[in-house]
Amino acid sequence: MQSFHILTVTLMAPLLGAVLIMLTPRNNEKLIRYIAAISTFISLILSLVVFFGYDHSVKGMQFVESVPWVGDLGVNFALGVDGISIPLLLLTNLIGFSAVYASWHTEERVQEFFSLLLLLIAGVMGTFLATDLFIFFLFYEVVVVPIYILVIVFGSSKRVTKEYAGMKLTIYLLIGSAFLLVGLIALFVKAQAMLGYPSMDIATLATVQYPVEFQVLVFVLMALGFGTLLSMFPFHAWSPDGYAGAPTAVSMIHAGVLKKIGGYGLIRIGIFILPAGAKLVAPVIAVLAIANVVYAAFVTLNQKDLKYIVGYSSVSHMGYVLIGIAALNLISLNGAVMMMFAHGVMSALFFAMIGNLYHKSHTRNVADFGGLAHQMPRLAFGLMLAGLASLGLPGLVNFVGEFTIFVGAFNEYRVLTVIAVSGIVLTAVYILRTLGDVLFGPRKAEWDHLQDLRGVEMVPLIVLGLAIIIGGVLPFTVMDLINGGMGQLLASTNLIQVGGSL
Amino acid sequence: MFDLFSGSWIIVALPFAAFAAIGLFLHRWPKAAAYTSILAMALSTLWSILIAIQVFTAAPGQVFTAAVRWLEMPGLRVDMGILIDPLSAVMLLVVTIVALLVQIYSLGYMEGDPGLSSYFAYHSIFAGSMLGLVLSSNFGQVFVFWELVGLCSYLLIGFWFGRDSAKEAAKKAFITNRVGDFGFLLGILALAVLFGNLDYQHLAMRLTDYHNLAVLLPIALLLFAGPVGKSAQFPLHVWLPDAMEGPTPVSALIHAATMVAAGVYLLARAFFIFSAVPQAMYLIAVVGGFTALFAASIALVQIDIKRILAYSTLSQLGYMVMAMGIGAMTAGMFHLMTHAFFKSLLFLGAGSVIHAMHGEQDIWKMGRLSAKMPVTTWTFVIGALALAGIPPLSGFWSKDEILLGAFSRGHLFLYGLGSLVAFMTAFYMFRLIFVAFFGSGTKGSHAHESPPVMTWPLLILALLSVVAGFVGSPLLGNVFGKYINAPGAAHHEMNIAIMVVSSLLAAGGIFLAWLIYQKEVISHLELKQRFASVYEILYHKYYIDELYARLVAVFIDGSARVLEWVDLKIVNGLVNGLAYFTGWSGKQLSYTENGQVQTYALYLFGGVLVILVGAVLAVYYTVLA
Amino acid sequence: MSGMIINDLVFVAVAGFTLLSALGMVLSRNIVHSALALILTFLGVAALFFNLGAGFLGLVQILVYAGAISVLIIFAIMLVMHSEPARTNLFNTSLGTHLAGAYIAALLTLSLSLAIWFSELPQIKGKTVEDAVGMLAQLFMGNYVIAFEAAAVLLLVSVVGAIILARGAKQS
Amino acid sequence: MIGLNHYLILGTCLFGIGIYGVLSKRNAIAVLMSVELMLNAANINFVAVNHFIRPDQAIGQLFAIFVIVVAAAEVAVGLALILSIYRHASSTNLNDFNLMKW
Repeated sequence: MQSFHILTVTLMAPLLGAVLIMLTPRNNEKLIRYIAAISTFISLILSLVVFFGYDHSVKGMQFVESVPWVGDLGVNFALGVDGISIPLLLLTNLIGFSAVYASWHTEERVQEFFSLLLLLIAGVMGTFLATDLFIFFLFYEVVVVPIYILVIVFGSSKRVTKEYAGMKLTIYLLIGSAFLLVGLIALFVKAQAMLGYPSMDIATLATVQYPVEFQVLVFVLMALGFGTLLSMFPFHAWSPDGYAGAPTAVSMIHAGVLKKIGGYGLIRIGIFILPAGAKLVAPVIAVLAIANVVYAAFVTLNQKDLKYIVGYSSVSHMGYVLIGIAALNLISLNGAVMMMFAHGVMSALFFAMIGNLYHKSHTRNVADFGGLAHQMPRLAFGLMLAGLASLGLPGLVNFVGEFTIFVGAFNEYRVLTVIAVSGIVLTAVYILRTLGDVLFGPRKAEWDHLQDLRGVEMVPLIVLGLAIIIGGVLPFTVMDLINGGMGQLLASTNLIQVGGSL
Repeated sequence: MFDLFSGSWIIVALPFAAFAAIGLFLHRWPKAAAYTSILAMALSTLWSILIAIQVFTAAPGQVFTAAVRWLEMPGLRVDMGILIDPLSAVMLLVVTIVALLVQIYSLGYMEGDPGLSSYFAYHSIFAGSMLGLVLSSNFGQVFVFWELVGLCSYLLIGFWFGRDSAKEAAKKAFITNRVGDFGFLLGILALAVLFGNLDYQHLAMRLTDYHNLAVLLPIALLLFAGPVGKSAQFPLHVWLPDAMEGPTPVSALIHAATMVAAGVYLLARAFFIFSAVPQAMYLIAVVGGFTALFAASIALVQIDIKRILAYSTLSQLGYMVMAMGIGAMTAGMFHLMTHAFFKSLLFLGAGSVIHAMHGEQDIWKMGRLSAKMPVTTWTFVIGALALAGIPPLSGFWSKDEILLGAFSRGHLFLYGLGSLVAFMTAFYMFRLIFVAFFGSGTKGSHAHESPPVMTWPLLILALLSVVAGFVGSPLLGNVFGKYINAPGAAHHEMNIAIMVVSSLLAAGGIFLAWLIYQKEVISHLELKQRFASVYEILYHKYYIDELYARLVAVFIDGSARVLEWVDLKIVNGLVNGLAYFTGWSGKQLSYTENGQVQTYALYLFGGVLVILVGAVLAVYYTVLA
Repeated sequence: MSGMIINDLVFVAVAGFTLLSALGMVLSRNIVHSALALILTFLGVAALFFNLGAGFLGLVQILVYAGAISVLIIFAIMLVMHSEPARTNLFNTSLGTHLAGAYIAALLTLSLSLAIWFSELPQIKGKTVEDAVGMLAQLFMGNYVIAFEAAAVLLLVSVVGAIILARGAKQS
Repeated sequence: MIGLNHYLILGTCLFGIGIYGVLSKRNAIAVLMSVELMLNAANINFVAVNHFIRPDQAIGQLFAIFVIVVAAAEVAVGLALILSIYRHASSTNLNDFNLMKW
């Protein structure tokens, strides 16, 4: 037990920031922004410390903290990180920090906006840090409230009203968590009966040998819950509407990290605790994943609104994560986690750029734009970077995830993987069409008044762009971490690691 | 001396460093950006030459490898490595020399362009990626750089992004390549799953005792999809002619000499896989041969100088692929090298013409350029002679090697096809020359010779086009073939008859072009009228672009529309319907709250009754049981 | 033995009388008749209390219910009656509510009665208290003093509340 | 032999008649009267149970007295309410009052 509780401080910094912002006079908007920026910066630095301070030679949970909380239920306020959660922790803070800057020019209700945003960030972070099922679920629920308020108050109405979008988003989140709650309670009760004492510790729950039928049942519940969060077909309908309605920062965090709680949960809770259930349910998930990839990619082709394009494309990309999870081997799961990280930074950058453009031009319709690279070269660079990452260009971080997933998944599902790989062509089609129509072509005089990114607007581009490039050029920085964590996790389950022969 | 080799990663790193420097610091100073890029390229070139000298003075068969871990986990390992053998050394030379010359040439050609610093930045990243591709030691790495050169191609085709045509062409190039890469990636995945390792040498070793053709055939075909896209083979050839929207030096470097040849290089690199599967080899040869003929026939009637050269490139790439397919790997690589020199010469010459004509690309509007632009004209003629295969220029030797390979391996059909293409090549090249440089067009009289920074690269390339063939000349013992040789690719004795036949065919083509376009003994207008339908089909490139556009509109965009409808009406419709039903049923139930206290009391006592009956029954049954 | 039979007969008579009065109260279409029937019911219940040996309670019942409360109700009826007396106490307008009420009341009564009838109820016969009033007084001032005081407060509050309500909002 | 059962059934019947009145009468005063009937039914049960099960104590009677007290208070307030409503709407017909409708 080290004297400095680094994870708690990382988690509490945004919460403290939120409280401080609420105590600040509401007309002092400058101070409010600074508090938000500083508190997320502290979290970012600390998570970088965790990222680099994690000892690769010793596997498993590190920086562990645990305080008894609800004794009767065996709940501890337990935090810890391993190779799987560190990239996602880092991702959260990269995006959280960028999101503050992406919404720097928010004009109305600044105080409420930033305090809710910080609460949201803390909530998401908590789910990745928790090693206790109860705490995990608690933070997951903490997320719902700020999301709803942020969307319906600060959102924008285009194809659907922001109220509709916020409602849809929240109800889907809650429906997902309802399935999850049933699963978690069943798990807890069963484990208590088999262990003889109550425990909510994920690792302890994983030591129990549950009957297979029970595993299947609970895993299906979790797949429904987490799958909804991960926008698994056909539970994806919230995603495009939600992102389109949400303000920039919320879209960034939601697409960037919140969605990833689904994948993280499926791995950390689903596969870790219920390996036999996972094995039996996985083929169904794999089929749905393919539907995600191909179906959503096709739908994206026909979208006119930039946010819908990114919204549907993120549904499509989540298909890769899902098939990575469904393949259930070390390689594919490594790829799935990498892909979650990659998609997080990529979509956050995308949304930051689109939000900036929307803020200045008041439109997101692709047909309205054209030749923006003339007026806004930096923004064009940002959009290109995000777009190229999205279509899986090697040298950018998404490629690493996709490639690894494909290799892993090809081991298990031949035909499905072939179909999934065809997604890279469709992605190229819609991304290049969009980028071409927005950025290239003849200069349009009507957009001459638009100013390029400058000052704080550059922060999301720099932070997220660096993450995309570094992750893509030096993938082992992240992948070694994930591989270590995943190996440890799979070693305790009975999933046979597949590889080697066709 | 091996330090030279272990430091060879610098060859790749230098252009990347130049890119980073331009992107981060120098983009405001275009001149500085340009010189930085050229300097980096020059150093890489120098290093490459030193390495090539080392490789070709050593005994054949020596290989240098090095690798650093890039992506590693149990069951999958992708390294960033370096593999230097004669094959990659040749490619190193070709890529660095052509890239350096094109960059120098661009100083003149692109002078005053507002995007000059990005132009050189893209060139640097292209050079880096291409060299990385050349030096790759495994399929994973090759795929990474393969895509990166595709990106550079995209960026440079769309360099003048203000033009809608450039935007469309860039997009088309990337997407068409992606279709090929789809297959290529699947092939790599299959190899990764099959062998758990993507290293060339490792795979070559494993394949010596792996003979399951049922598995290898699909893998070989999938891998071949990559070269089909990148080297623009039929049916994925459509992007290359459109890629001429980019600046002409770009066309010379990327779309003639280096990147499009990467597909052929990959075929050579992975020759150990392909050669293990005869059926795949045959398909490759047929695809290559067909593309050669098909593209040459289109080139016969095009009027845009760059498009003629582009179809010529397609045709020559088809030649190389055919060479690979018939097993004449050495000949294919040899042709790749010579083609790189004379085709980039031709493109740069065309660029010089376009530069002088202020953007005019229609050959019928040129004419009489020979008087105003002597250097350009004569270097262009040298390039064309080399391409046509007139001895003793480089193209002759390499083309002859291919034809010899086809003939001596019994592929007589392909041999005939190749000879026909040789004839057509000579014809359309000299059609171009006679019309554009010696014709009666008027605009050409206002042209002027390009500055020395542009003509010097032309001269150097012309020299290379003349002499480069001798390294593979059977008269001089075919040094090239001694070093670059695949196991199982036997060497063939030279065959004077074939040489004579191909020379005569080339000369015949030139003569025919001279008759029609210079002497006008046969009226080309009359020909055009007599074979109007053929002319139309050729002029419209067999309507393949139109066909593809229609297919994409019907199948891709059509399914997109259908699926969007499904998403909005069915998936979303179900969700919204459920929400509506919830609201509706709530509304209906709310009518039970009619404000009458007695009604509420009724519900209350009704509830009591139910509970009571339930309790009584429960007690009754439990007591009874 | 004959005392017992007499006791039973008395019970049957009193019970029948009470139930009939109650039914009359509910079924009558004239509210004044209903009120009178209600007083008869109260008296019947008081008689039952006597029969059960709770004389003091019977007296309280007569005084409070048959006396005070009935008077109150009759006063209220007089204050609000403005139409023909014979139509002052009709059933609900909607037949559905009426029948549903009758149905539920009947079912409830039936099922409860059946349940009671077939139940084995404990019969701990002991010595009946001699001085019930004294005992009640003891309890009121002893263990239940707080409830007693609360009841007193309740009565006070209800009286005050009733006055305020009855005075109406206009005067205040 | 009359026992506890009979008294309880009598109480139940009285209670049922009260429910019937509460649920189906239109006049608010009649409803109030029916409520009194139900309270009386409860009192019968209290006293009967006291008599048959713990005759040596008077707790059932005690409770009955409390019920009577509460009933008295309730009648007072209830009638005052009815008067107030009557003054407001000139009606004691419960069908006229559905202000709290959906």
